[in-house]
Amino acid sequence: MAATAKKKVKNSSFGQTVIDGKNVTKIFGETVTALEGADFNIRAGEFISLVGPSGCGKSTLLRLVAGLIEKTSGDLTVNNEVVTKPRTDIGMMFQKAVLLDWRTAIENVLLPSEIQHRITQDDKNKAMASLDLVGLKGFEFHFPKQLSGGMQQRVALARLIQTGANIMLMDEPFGALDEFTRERLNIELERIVGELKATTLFVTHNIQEAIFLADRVLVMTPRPGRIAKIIDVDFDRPRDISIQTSRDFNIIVEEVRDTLGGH
Amino acid sequence: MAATAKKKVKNSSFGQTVIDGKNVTKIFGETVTALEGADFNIRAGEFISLVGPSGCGKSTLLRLVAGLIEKTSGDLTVNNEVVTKPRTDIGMMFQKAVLLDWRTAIENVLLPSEIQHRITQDDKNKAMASLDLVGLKGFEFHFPKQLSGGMQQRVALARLIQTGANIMLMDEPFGALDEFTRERLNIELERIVGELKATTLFVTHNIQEAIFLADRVLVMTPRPGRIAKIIDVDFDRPRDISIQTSRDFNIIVEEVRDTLGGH
Amino acid sequence: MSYSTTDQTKHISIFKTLPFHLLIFAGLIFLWEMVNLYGFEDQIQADMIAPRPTNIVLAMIDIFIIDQTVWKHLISTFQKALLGASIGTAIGMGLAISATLSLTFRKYIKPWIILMEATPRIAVGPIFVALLGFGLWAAVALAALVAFFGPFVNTFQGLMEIDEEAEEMFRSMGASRFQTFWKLRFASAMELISAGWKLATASAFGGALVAEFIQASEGMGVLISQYVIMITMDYAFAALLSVTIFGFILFKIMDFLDYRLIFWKNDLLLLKESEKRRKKAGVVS
Amino acid sequence: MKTMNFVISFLKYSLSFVIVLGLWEAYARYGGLNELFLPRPSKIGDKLYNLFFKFEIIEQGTIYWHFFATLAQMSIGFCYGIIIGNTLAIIAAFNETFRRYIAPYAVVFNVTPGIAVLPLIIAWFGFGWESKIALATLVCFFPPFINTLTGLLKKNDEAIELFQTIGATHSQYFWKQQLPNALPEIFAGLKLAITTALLGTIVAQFGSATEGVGILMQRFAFRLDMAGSFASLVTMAIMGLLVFTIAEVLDRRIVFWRDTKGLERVSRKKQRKLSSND
Amino acid sequence: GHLDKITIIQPSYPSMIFWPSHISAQLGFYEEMGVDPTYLDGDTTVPYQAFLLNGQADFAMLDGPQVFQGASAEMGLKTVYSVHSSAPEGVYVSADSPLQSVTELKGKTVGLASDRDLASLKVAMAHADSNIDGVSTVVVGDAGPTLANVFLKGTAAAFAGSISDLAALATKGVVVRDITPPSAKVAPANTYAVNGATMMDNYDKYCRFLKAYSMGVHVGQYNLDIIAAMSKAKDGAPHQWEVEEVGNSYLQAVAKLQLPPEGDTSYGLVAESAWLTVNNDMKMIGAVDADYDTNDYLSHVFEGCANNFDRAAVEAAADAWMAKNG
Ligand SMILES: Nc1ncnc2c1ncn2[C@@H]1O[C@H](COP(=O)(O)OP(=O)(O)OP(=O)(O)O)[C@@H](O)[C@H]1O
Ligand SMILES: Nc1ncnc2c1ncn2[C@@H]1O[C@H](COP(=O)(O)OP(=O)(O)OP(=O)(O)O)[C@@H](O)[C@H]1O
Ligand SMILES: [Mg+2]
Ligand SMILES: [Mg+2]
Repeated sequence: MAATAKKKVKNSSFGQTVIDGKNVTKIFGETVTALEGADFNIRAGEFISLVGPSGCGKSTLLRLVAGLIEKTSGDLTVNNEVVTKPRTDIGMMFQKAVLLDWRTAIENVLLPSEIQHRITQDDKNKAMASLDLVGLKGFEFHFPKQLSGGMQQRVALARLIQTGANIMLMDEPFGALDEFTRERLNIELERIVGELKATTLFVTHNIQEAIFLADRVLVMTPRPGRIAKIIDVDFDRPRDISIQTSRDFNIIVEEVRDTLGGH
Repeated sequence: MAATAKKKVKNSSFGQTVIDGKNVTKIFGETVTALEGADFNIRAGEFISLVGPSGCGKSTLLRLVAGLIEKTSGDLTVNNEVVTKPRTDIGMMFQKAVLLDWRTAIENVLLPSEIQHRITQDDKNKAMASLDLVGLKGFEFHFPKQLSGGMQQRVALARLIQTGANIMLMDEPFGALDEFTRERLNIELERIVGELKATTLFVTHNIQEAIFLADRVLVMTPRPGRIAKIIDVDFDRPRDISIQTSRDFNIIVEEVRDTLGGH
Repeated sequence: MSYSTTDQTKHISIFKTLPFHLLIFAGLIFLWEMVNLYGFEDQIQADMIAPRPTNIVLAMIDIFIIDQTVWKHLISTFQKALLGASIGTAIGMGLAISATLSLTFRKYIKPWIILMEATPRIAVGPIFVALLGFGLWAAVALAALVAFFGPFVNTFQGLMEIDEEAEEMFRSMGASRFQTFWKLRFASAMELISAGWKLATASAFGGALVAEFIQASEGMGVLISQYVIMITMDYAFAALLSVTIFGFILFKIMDFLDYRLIFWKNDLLLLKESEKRRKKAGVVS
Repeated sequence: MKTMNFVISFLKYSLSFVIVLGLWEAYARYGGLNELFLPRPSKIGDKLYNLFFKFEIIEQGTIYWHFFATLAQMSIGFCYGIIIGNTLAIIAAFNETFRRYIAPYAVVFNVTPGIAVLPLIIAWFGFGWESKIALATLVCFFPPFINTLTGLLKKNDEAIELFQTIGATHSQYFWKQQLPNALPEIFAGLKLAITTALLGTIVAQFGSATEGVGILMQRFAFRLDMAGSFASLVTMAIMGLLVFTIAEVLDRRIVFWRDTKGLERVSRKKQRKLSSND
Repeated sequence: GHLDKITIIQPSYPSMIFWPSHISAQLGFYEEMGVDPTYLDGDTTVPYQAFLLNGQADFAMLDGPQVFQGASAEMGLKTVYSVHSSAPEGVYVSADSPLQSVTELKGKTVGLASDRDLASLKVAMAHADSNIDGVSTVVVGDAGPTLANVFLKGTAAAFAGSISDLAALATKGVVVRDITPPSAKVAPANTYAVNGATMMDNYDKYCRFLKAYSMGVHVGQYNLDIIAAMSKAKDGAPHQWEVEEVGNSYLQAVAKLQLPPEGDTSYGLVAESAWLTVNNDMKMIGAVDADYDTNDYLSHVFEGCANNFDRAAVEAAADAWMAKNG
């Protein structure tokens, strides 16, 4: 249960490389280098947290992986295929819940299925189950406006689960929540990801949250955006909230801070 | 440098009572009890953090003190005067920066002076200085839309300083910032408040931040909103960011958590 | 007082406000009656320029109930205006949708739209009448021309101004351009689009009346000008008022439809709709 | 470089016009069009040239005189319209009773088509400029009214609280927050009003007028000079474009904080002003 | 049986100013002649001549200036039938006005119904051996209240326009007086014109239409009272009778316009001499710049057949109708 502060490759509990980036660079317009020479590889079932100050290129990295924007140079593959356009085996969740106001919770959750094919009874059952999973049983037919901010985030999470994607990209999904609700959702997220065995890339501003959830933390620094360090987090799962006050945990917090502070 | 977990009255380093609330209750409409029987007194120069889950009445308490809304029952005085309407010796900062889009940063900072009298060269110099203080030298003539979210927050802080009010109420002022910028601003805020010897009431969702800044932390619980506990924080000032990983600090974090979790 | 955070548009029951509305209305009518009786040098002049409300009411009773002259004209004008509004809306929305889907189209259509907006359309009326021949369709065409701009501008603006994150979300799900259009753009533009429909209806009325003043054997435009020529101004006012009243009613109906259509902006409707969908899905709460 | 880009994009835009005009001309030349209905573009162009550059006299004066008369009537009507519309809006914004009980009558005016009240307007205001101005006022007051009202009522609770905590008075709040905050809506209203005012003027001229671009159209048609009639129509379009452009430019200048270019411009200007003061 | 469709473009139809149409419709003369007239009532800026050329209309009602414009543009239009033998247009003053002659208008303001009425004002001045110099004009339109103001408030010294515009004023106590020189009134004012190129192809049906119209004129000639009764009926102009006095005053003003000049027994004749006078008048006021050959714009081909009907039978039909409805 010790956390090592060195970058190390760990082949044990995870599968093959799913996302592989080599020297990935993204330049906006002609001058804004949002991401420079990023190297990273993420294995099946792994949970990666991405931290770094505002504007360091976290969202850019996620959007590159999702195929929403094109890289300027470097190599980027997902499941050994070069990324050129959005893939349906990748699901994405944004900082805002981005729900459609005119659809009930379950209709919002069903949207990804609807985009891919006619919805079946199976899809509906699955949607009910994912809403249940995020603790929204009984709220299936509420509209977004009738739900609190935290509940909306959870609908977005259920929608992500509904995509059936086993690669999940999450861009500060809980940024707008108060700390208490956020903690509750963190625990749920850990459980869900564990159950689905999904590969996850998770952006956050909150160092505690990043470490609590992650197998590895990617620390980024700005101007130009680079990956400064990759830190392993070796706590057993499922994790309890109390580990946050442990010494080992705080050593990692310090390490992340130091990396960030060094710039 | 030990933090005691008991409620205790401390008369040492602070002046007289500035804000005094006894059994303050606020009921919205006829049924929503936002605040019930709140007792609190805040002394000159003291920094009070207010934490509690969403909807527990933190903003309500602040707005009562600011004279923006009227209490339903109880006694509330500021500088021994019953609060009936907004007072100019109280400055307030909101969660959103609330800048006027059609005014440059410095014009926004000058707004409070403009409201009170014709602006003089003195006011202008002071505004330049406060913008410098929050690290916005060189951005004085930028419009809000040309500034990043964090910079806008800092303009709002400079405007608060410009009011010259020695009672400052801040409602989640750094809620929209990333943790790194937030930490930097926390340190600056500590310094500024120290220099101005202002009495401060500071609402936040972030327990670490609350403790780091405060002389005392008011923990509130919801439905109906009550003050559950008042916790003293006895670290020396100026404080270093490193205290956050200290044992004493984490004991207080745990105490706050426990109080909140108990509901 | 508007300098206050407390909401000033609190709902007051219609039963409370109605008496005041009636009182004010009665006051205005009374004032008008007095102006007619005492505001002019002679009564002929007064009746010609500001006919007495009582006479106007009598005239209304006559044209609506006794003689029933107004109905065929009213129906004719409504027919032209509504057809014109529908066609104008279809064209306006069609152009807006094409402009949203194609950048090239957007570029080349823009100067024409501005030109059309800047040209006073009443001046084009006679040419329309001449080109399209006399009759219903010329009036409809003019009404449509006048009406198309509102739906165009509103639809275009609504379709273009969507939440960027929502658009990215659709892309990340692999949605096609048409799926994004129908499931996202159209629905989120709905509010503005329906405001455009209201604009279209109001202006189509103007267009239809212009066409009727130019040429027609029936319609409110004709009726009004007949009364004006005969200097029966109480009847002219009554006819004018009928247009206003029915236009107002139509407007209110559209308001209501709009309110029902965009149910997600209203808490109460949202509650009902949510209950309805729950029942439809066969889930008991 | 900048001018080059401008020229290219201008040419691109003009291209579609040129193509349409060319097709029209060709069709007319090969006998496809009855020129009493739709004269060919070259004839209209020729007539425009005569009107504008050879100072052809039409009854009362040159095209410039008619142009001026229309523009003047429109402008006066527009001014009255925005004064009335904005005043009503401000009263309605501050007085709830007024807003609830009186303002709905403004809506009634809006659903009453201007052309239908023209005979009344002429009877009330006579057949001189007054009636043109009156109709322009009547049809154009509504957009500023409704837009300004919406803009002024668009309230931001946090800004209100900010102004309260710094001890601002009602009028300070109005001038420093409420009014600038409503400016985008106010200008949108003015832009709508300016084209409607032109429309009102021309409708009134059609009814009875001795001078103005509106009457020229009929006058030429009466003389069977259809090129002239269409030239008048083109002149109206030019006038429409002119006032529309003026409104657009004013809007961009005054409500500068909506687009980044405007922000940068004003920001630089203010900075320069300060440094020259020092 | 089968009815041939005839399209006529003319202003303000239905109106008593064209009462023969009402009579012919009422007594079934059109049906009898196998035609079905459709009226295009247009106040459009596109000239009526255009509708003859493109075939949208069979007949167009043209006034003097329009006929000469057509001639000057060599459109090949032919005026074939006189509708009004004297002009409804004229110069009118209020009954108690001191003005007796158009020559006294110098230095005064004259209101015009529309721009076109400037021509009739000029002709009227010319017939009084005067000219328009020193007279200022203003277009006042033709709306009732406006005209009432002209006479009641004296906003203009005189009004130049159609007598039909003034009919309703009598009910408001405004009595007007015509100060047009009588010589200016005797002119073929409104006429039916056709497209010369196609008129012979349609000869038969045009003939039948004009004949039916003439039959209507004859009924009025035979019994002037019948006009009132018929124009009140459904096929007439009932809207002009909504106020009885207005109807009467209107009829007073327009009834005689339709009848041929004193002593003439044929209807709709297009007299060369009269048109030469008009040509001359137009030239005098500068509206026309040449003397046109009457063959360019007049045709007599329909005059014969338009008058070729049994007058006694027509009178009998009128009597029968009066007996039934009178
Ligand atoms: N579409 C774009 N066009 C131009 N520059 C862009 C664009 N998107 C991002 N950038 C720039 O790229 C850099 C990285 O942006 P990115 O959004 O990836 O940051 P981030 O790490 O997600 O920041 P945050 O924490 O604030 O979300 C920033 O400097 C930003 O200004
Ligand atoms: N104007 C109002 N009218 C009615 N109820 C209100 C009003 N303002 C606040 N409330 C209610 O009062 C309670 C306390 O609200 P308050 O805004 O003080 O919470 P808070 O602690 O600031 O929450 P947050 O952390 O979300 O800002 C909530 O239940 C809220 O719904
Ligand atoms: Mg980001
Ligand atoms: Mg709050």
